[in-house]
Amino acid sequence: MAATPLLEVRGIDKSFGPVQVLHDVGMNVYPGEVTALVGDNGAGKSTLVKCVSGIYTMDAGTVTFDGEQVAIHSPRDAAALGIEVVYQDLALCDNLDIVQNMFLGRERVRGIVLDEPTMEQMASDTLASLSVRTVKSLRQLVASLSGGQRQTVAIAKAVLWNSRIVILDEPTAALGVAQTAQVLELVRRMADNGLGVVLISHNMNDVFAVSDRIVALYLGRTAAQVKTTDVTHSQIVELITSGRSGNLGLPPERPAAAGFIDITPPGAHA
Amino acid sequence: MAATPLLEVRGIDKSFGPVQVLHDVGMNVYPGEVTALVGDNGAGKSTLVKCVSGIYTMDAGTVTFDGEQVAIHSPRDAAALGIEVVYQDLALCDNLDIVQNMFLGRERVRGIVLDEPTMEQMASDTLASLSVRTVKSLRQLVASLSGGQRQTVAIAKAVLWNSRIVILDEPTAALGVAQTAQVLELVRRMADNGLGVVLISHNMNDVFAVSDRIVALYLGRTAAQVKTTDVTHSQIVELITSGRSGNLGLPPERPAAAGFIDITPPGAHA
Amino acid sequence: MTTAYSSPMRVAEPTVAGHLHDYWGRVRGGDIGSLPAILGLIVLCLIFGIARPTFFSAVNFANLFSQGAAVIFIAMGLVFVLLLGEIDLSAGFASGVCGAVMAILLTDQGWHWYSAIPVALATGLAIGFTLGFLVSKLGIPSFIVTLAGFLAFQGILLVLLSGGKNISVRDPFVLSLANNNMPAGLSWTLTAVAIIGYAAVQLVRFRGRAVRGLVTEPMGIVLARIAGLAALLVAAVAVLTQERSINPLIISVKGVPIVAPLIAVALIVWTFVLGRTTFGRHVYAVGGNKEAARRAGIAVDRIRISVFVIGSFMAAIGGIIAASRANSVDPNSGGSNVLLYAVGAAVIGGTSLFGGKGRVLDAVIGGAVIAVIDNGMGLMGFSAGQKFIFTGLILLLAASVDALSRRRAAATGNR
Amino acid sequence: MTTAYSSPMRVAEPTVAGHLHDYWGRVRGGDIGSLPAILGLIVLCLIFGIARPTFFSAVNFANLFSQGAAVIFIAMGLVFVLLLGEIDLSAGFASGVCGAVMAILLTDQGWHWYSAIPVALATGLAIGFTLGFLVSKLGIPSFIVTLAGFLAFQGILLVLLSGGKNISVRDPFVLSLANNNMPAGLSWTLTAVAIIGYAAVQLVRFRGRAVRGLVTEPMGIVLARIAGLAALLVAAVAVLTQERSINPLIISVKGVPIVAPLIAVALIVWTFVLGRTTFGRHVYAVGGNKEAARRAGIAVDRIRISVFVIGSFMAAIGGIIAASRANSVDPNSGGSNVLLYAVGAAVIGGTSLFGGKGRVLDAVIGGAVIAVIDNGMGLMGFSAGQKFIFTGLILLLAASVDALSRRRAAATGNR
Amino acid sequence: DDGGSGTTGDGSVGKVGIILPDTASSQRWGSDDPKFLKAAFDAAGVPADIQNAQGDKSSFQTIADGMISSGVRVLMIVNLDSGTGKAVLDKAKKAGIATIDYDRLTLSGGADYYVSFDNVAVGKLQGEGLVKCLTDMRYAKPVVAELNGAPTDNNSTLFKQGYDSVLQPKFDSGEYVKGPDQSVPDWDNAQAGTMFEQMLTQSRDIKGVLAANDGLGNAVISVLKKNKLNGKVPVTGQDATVQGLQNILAGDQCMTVYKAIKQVADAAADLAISLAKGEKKTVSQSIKDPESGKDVPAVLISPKAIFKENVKDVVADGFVTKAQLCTGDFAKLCTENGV
Ligand SMILES: Nc1ncnc2c1ncn2[C@@H]1O[C@H](COP(=O)(O)OP(=O)(O)OP(=O)(O)O)[C@@H](O)[C@H]1O
Ligand SMILES: Nc1ncnc2c1ncn2[C@@H]1O[C@H](COP(=O)(O)OP(=O)(O)OP(=O)(O)O)[C@@H](O)[C@H]1O
Ligand SMILES: [Mg+2]
Ligand SMILES: [Mg+2]
Repeated sequence: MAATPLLEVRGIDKSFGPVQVLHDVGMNVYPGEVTALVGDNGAGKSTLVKCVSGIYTMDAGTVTFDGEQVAIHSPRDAAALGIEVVYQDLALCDNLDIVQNMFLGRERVRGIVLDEPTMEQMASDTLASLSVRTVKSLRQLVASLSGGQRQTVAIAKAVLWNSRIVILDEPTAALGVAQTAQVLELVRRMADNGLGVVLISHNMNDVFAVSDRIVALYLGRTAAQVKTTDVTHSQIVELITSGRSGNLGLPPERPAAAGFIDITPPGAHA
Repeated sequence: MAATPLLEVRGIDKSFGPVQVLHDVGMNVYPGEVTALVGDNGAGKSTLVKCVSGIYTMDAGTVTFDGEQVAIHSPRDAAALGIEVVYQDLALCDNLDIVQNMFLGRERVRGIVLDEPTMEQMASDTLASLSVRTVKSLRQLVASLSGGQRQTVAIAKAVLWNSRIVILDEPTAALGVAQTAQVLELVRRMADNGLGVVLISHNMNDVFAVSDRIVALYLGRTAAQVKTTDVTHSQIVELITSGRSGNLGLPPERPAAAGFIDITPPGAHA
Repeated sequence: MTTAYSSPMRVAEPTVAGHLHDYWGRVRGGDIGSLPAILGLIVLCLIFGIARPTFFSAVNFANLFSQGAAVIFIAMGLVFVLLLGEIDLSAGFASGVCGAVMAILLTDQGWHWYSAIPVALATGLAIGFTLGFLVSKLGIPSFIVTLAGFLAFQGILLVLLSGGKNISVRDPFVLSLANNNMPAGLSWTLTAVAIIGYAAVQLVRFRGRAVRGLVTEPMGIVLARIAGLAALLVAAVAVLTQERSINPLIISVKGVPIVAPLIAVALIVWTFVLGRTTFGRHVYAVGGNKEAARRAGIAVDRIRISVFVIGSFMAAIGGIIAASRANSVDPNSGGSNVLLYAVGAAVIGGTSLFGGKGRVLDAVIGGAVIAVIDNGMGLMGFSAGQKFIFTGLILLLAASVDALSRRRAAATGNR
Repeated sequence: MTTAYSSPMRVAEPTVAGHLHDYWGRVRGGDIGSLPAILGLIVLCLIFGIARPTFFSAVNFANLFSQGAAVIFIAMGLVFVLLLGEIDLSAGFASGVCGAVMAILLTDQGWHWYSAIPVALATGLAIGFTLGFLVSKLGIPSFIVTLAGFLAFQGILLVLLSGGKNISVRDPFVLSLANNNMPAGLSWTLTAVAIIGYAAVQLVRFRGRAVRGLVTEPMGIVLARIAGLAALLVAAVAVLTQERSINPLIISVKGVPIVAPLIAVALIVWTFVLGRTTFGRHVYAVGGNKEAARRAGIAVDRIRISVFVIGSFMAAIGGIIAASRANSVDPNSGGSNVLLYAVGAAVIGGTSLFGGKGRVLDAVIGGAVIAVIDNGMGLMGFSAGQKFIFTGLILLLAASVDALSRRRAAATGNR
Repeated sequence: DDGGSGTTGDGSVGKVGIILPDTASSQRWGSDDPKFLKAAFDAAGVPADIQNAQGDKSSFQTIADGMISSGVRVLMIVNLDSGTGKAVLDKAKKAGIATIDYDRLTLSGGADYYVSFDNVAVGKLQGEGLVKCLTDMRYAKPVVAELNGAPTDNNSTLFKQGYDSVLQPKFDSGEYVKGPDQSVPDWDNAQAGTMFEQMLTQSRDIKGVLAANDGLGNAVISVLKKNKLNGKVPVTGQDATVQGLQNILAGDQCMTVYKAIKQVADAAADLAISLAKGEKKTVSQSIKDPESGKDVPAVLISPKAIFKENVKDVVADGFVTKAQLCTGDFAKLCTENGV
């Protein structure tokens, strides 16, 4: 679609102490497109997202936003660029209620006073658009929400803002059937509105239903970056589980990645 | 299959302060069968599980285990009966490592000394059976695990024991393709070994692939308890989203459940 | 994109009965705010009142305010620190240092109160900034930083008072702060202002929500609350404006102690800051989940520094009030039990040591519990050892009333 | 069902180089254990050693042990309480009460040490049980329960000492605990036993894992560790077995102070309990995530009671040692800075106030930091005020060395 | 003097409130004074409320507030510092209550009476006692260490003033050598032990220790014992506690200062009783308030130095009983010294 990526990450390395989790990872996000980021458990998807959003500092690599190289040192920097993230570990404040969480860091004020009615109304509108039905009150503490309700609040929090890139890390994992449909629809609609959307998911049906491009990570390396229309379901599954599929993916001679101990039963790779 | 249920819960009411979350809920679990517990986000599935496992005290209702009425006041009581639960909010100790978490509360000892080598070996075997591939070390703190890895540890922790009933609350939500397959296979295998298995899931494909019976909750009420073979995919989705489907489900005259404010957009029920 | 939807919330009609039912549900569920602490306070008052009838005299009631004031001010500041899950062990001696700075400027340097007090307060701000900086920028645990402060300020106090002198405070304005009363007329005027102000705020908020169609409390409840506060204030002021001099021939003592409105102003200001401003919201967020706050783009370090600044600033006020009450400053000002009592006040009121949970009102209620215990114990005439023992037991009693009335919270899993 | 699978783990061959590389990675990643606290300790020693050469004398080295012992014992117990995220403010005065019980039985009642000491220890157990019961069964926050204890025990101490008398301890056995040294021969024997014991434990564990094919540390590292400990112990004992009497003609003072092996035994026992028993595992679990522990079927209440029992038991030992060192018990025993120093010791060593993180060794290292500061300050000859100030600053300095060397931890997001 | 406490004439007996300062600076406040005062008031049938402020100024004022509001007729205080003391005395006078400064003079406080030992004199006795013992030991140019009381306690300053007035000239003349000189926070004996141990480590030739009270003295002696220097290094004390007297009998302590607490207590109680009965006694002595320059009517009792020879005087006075003192090994020492 668009020729220049909105967000371009190149050569990212990231280690936690002695463990290197990302090796020279790259990814492009184009405006108006949904880029699906897939990979096995522990492949490094969430770590990549956290590097991009300034939660982790990366050991090496560059981030280019809108053609310019940027330095993202904290979530504030990312937010300033218009990057909004729904994290897998939701990061809500259990001691605050739904509205307070949704507007955290960007409270509406009138003068110096918080404009609670406006925020409550906006929160209500956004949640309604996400098929939330069983929330008793918007003033309920998020600590008392069900798994799916928490996730919806986190999603609502991120889509409330006019950002340029929205990254969603397994946003539908805990959602019910109707809510999942709503979120996928929302993802598509955001892309159609010109945003760059990154969707992390283990559900291949969802990935193929909604994405334009797929980036596959394998043991902390970019195995492939392809257009969704160019690949099949089973090719992607192969990329995820073994890092390569036909002529796609990582070179075959690489060993099972240094430092990781393979404790998979033989035969489970199929 | 079996005529007498292994676990029978009847008439469970549960309120949190002014909010009643469960209304007269009932459910049967048969040995050798997988019972799927389905329902919308916030329907009360996790709350029901926590009532049964002694985390919450219920306001009313009875639990019959193996034909005898039992009082479950704490997770210890549940464990003593042989009820093992994987909770949706995983409840791992972030400051302990994988092995320590998996054996928490049931450590192997030699004399009074913890038998670490044995535990480490058993943990390694169990994790291997669940397709865990990217864990660097079994002595890694669970705080540093990826979402899917955490979930696998929680599952491994619960299946390590010879229990009579295993309840899994959305066990595959964060899992990759291969790991999900392993867990579903495991669920089936446990039932085939004569255990009673309860599986909570929002994924209808998984539910139909693996379950023998389906219990549907709708806004804290049991909408239906049916054999999987007797219903269709779309019937269950209807039960979940509207509480009834044809002659199945709750009587139609019931209002949208007292106390809940419906903030769904019109038309989203379809 | 959210505007594509109309707001479909069906707002339940607020009824008094429904509200009371909900409230009762919350109480049964253990979500009962300051009720148990107040219950504990009432039990204490009854015990002391029965044991020593003087306890209920007007003069004793008035004493309570100035006796509790310093600890309450310090505790208010500590609430902010505790809300972040931090601790400030140095607050006691920081108050002593600030009081000493004021006393030295007033007495030794001959400054006026209107220049000495600001310098003392500025000292508090500087202390808070230093502590906060060390905690947030260097990353040293606040327990250690403020333990170091506890020791260092104790030393500074000794040095300031050149090795152990006392410095008397003789400035009439400063002395009046903790020792004098407002004239009856002013007492009543302020009371009226307070009641009207409270009513206005409540009603404006009610209308603001009702107009937008948001869920409101029933009007009856709002009015009942206003009436309740009014009744309480009027009763208190009525007692306090009675003549309570022991020897009315020598001197007439009546009116609301000046510290009472000072406490009220601090309570209102900080409650406003915590509850109705962005800053307050961020304090709760950082205390509840630091990582979530950081991810939401909150400048966590700045918040951490600010709470220490507020903590030491309020400690400075506490120190000034203590100096006023004692008419002097000595090397032990702010020492002995001041710190533990201040932290205890906040915790008894319901503030959590783990952060994220607490209100400024907690400091006042908890401070009242401590002041009542101290006051009542003073009337009982125990020996030194007995007094310590009974103080401990009475504190425990007040806390158990609280704990037992919260028991259902645990039973319903709602902790 | 798990036996259906063979264990397919491929165990990497342990190499010394690889291990050192991993260790360096951990250090860079901020996972550096007690290294920074030890670094801080070394910096302190250098400062004091340069300012006062006597600091490095054998007699001063020996002094450190008995000066730090009481706080270290109390801090060891507090580590358990802190591991649960609780606090015990009463530990200081609990130690005073237990010391007083022993002194009264010895001196006033004429009991023998072998009956008086057990009664004192039992008093500690009883105190701990009471505190733990109130915290876990009534659900009163530990801050308040132990604040009440802090007050009440202070009172009990006064009552026991009938209003403030000092009681001398003259029992030679009790006096020897904190004041005497072991003969050189015994010193060396114990050292040898300790080294051999450590080596045996390390090697047995190594073999146990290697035999099962589990990942092990490289043999070289294990041997290096054993050699390191041996070198350290031998050096220390060599210094301590030198003559260090002020007046060698009158009396010969040499050998390892008796408190040293006492501390070592407590350290070993509690480290074993925390690290190698089910109970210890459960303490960490409850401290890390109480709800997870409950769900795992751990009797959380029982664990909570036990840590308070251990805390007060160790406080009792601390009180006995303090009484022995002071040759007497007075109403201020365990008061003043004892509590803050003990908690500070644990925290400086690296124990978290929020639970779940800490080791008994922390108490020893942190206690050493505090003892060194106190000891060094004693040599400097400052005035009281200066001394407080410098103590605070030096404490801060030691903590910043720690904090700064942990900075990378934050940078890598690994907090 | 100003009235307010004028004779009531109806012969009724008012209550007396007494506030003692703390329990850490000396054992007298916790045990001796309350005992003797109570005995005196009980004997006179005057109700008395005796409380201790535990070293806390705020609590001191709270107790005073409580006593004033419960209607005492006489208030007797041992102030924690002059400022608080004055605040309390002012408040009491406004309520028409008669006031007595006990042990410590409240500067500018204007109490009706002052009853005390002379604290500077106490210090002087300590200094002189140390000189005597050092002379007995025949040490040439002995190094003398000082372990002062709590830096926050004004009395420590007064004691120090007293003993320094004796020792400083000797330091200046080179007869003695000034050793380490430190104050012990909170009069904490445990800290005192560490402090002295470090003094001894730093200057190994300390030959005499001026410890401000018996508790600190005992801490010093425990360190000396460790180095078998007890008995060779004279140590002073104060308060004539059982512990101190035993240390003197054992030869480990040089001297202590006996303050006949019963005497002051009786004198103070005597004044208070008459005030409570609405009478006003005249006393012969007076002391000049250095701040206000006014004369305060005073009863001053002189302290007494106790050495091994006159330990028996303390027993004879009933301050400590023979049973308390002559336990175990001390029985023999008691007989030797004629107790
Ligand atoms: N703080 C940390 N310290 C050490 N290792 C870590 C840390 N965070 C993540 N890891 C490791 O990095 C790897 C990648 O984790 P990450 O969370 O990015 O995986 P993911 O692709 O998001 O997996 P999932 O699909 O399960 O969410 C995992 O092996 C994990 O154990
Ligand atoms: N502690 C609590 N206090 C108040 N309300 C609660 C509490 N726990 C749960 N609820 C409410 O109870 C309802 C049911 O929650 P529950 O977690 O059982 O839902 P669920 O069926 O598991 O949903 P999901 O599929 O999202 O996990 C929700 O509306 C939730 O907000
Ligand atoms: Mg992830
Ligand atoms: Mg759920």
